[in-house]
Amino acid sequence: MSVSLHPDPFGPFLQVEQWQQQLVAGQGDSPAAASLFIGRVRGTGAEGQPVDALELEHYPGMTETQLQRLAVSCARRHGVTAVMVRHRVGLVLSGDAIVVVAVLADHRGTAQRCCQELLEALKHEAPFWKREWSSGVGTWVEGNTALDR
Amino acid sequence: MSVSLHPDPFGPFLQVEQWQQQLVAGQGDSPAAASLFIGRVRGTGAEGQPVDALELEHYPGMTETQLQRLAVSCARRHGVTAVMVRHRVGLVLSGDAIVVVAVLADHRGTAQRCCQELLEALKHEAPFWKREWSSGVGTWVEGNTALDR
Amino acid sequence: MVSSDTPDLPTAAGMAAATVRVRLFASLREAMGWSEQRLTTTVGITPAALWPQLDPAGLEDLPAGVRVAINQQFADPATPLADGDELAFLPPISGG
Amino acid sequence: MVSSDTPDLPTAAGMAAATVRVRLFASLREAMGWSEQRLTTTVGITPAALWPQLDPAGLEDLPAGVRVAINQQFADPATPLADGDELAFLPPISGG
Repeated sequence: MSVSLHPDPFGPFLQVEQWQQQLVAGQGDSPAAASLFIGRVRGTGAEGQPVDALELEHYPGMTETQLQRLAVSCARRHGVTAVMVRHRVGLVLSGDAIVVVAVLADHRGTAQRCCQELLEALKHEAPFWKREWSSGVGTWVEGNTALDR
Repeated sequence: MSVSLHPDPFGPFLQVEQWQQQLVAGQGDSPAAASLFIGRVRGTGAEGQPVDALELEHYPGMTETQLQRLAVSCARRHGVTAVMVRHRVGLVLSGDAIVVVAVLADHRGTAQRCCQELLEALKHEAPFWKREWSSGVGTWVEGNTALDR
Repeated sequence: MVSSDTPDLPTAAGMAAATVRVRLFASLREAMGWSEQRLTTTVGITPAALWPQLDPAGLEDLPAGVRVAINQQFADPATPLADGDELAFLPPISGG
Repeated sequence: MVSSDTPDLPTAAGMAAATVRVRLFASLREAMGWSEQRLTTTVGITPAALWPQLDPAGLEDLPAGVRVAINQQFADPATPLADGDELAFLPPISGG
């Protein structure tokens, strides 16, 4: 389980690659399946307005603990080998990666299901609050977009 | 749609990153969701025996066309922005990446579903044949593992 | 047996004072105009019962979608508070 | 009207010769001992009807799980073949 919050921009692929290399160095074996999700800040808001940046508030302490708890619980439920979560906090520019979830497992189905479920869990159960900044005006985003929005 | 076969080892993250950078350079906008799958050669075979390498035979011409067709059809069905497939051919060592599927879309649900569906489609509808090499003995793998195997 | 040497301990539920750290986040923090305060209240009071004392509008109920965390864990708004607890009111989450 | 100047054209279905390129892959290639041959057969013959002529065991039916591709596209084994077609017999796929 590797969970961290990032006040500065990060390269999502680099994060996953380094994490995986550390795991392989420690365990000596690459699991057969890796399922990844990368979420980026949309350039347009819910009303179609251009969004310059998102501001991401969190609850220091609780957010990290809660992410860790969600990751451990999802990993156990699906029997996967390892889970990684990276999440930005603070000001995140449009186009930047805001969240990365990566799951390694012996089988593709378990990796994919765990990755999807953990993403939904953290969107609804980890304390983060988004404010959209558009033309100098900040608006709190209440609740998450549905899966298909 | 970006589909290619690789007789030599490749870095899956580098492939996805370069592809995404080219897309953003062309379109100027990063889609909000990226769903990725990376499959690697297992170190153990179906009977638990250690596997040194997989040999991947394909049907030159048909395999590429069929992958392209599957990617286009899946992308249209789910309304995603872009799809990438990388697949090894020839001798692939244990632990090496054998397949990468990446999908960019505006919404996480469509990206995830398209990525999963395309992976299943290419496992069943693209002409590849695996031979497991174990202690100098090669055995053709008949059919694919189930999702949970 | 109740000892008369310990006057600070409650002899009946809800009588002793409890100091609670109350925290607000995001839209709730901005609507209320503060992010954190120390509050002396009664041991055993629940977040739901405490809310009307904090809300400037004096509403009885927690606003829809607001969740409660006690000591940085999600908790039922009907959980009794203890001295030293950290209580947070969390507006609807929007992460990821 | 049938012209007597064109003796190579069929006067009835299935009479003309067709040259077909037949390809085998993976386990099927190894079981049969060859990977490719040019075969002169009758226009309109189907892959299913051609198979017993290729199979050293002389089995009537395609082995279970074997699929057919004509001109590098999956096809029904009952599809009539044309002159110049590339026909492939594909053992069960195991990619990804």
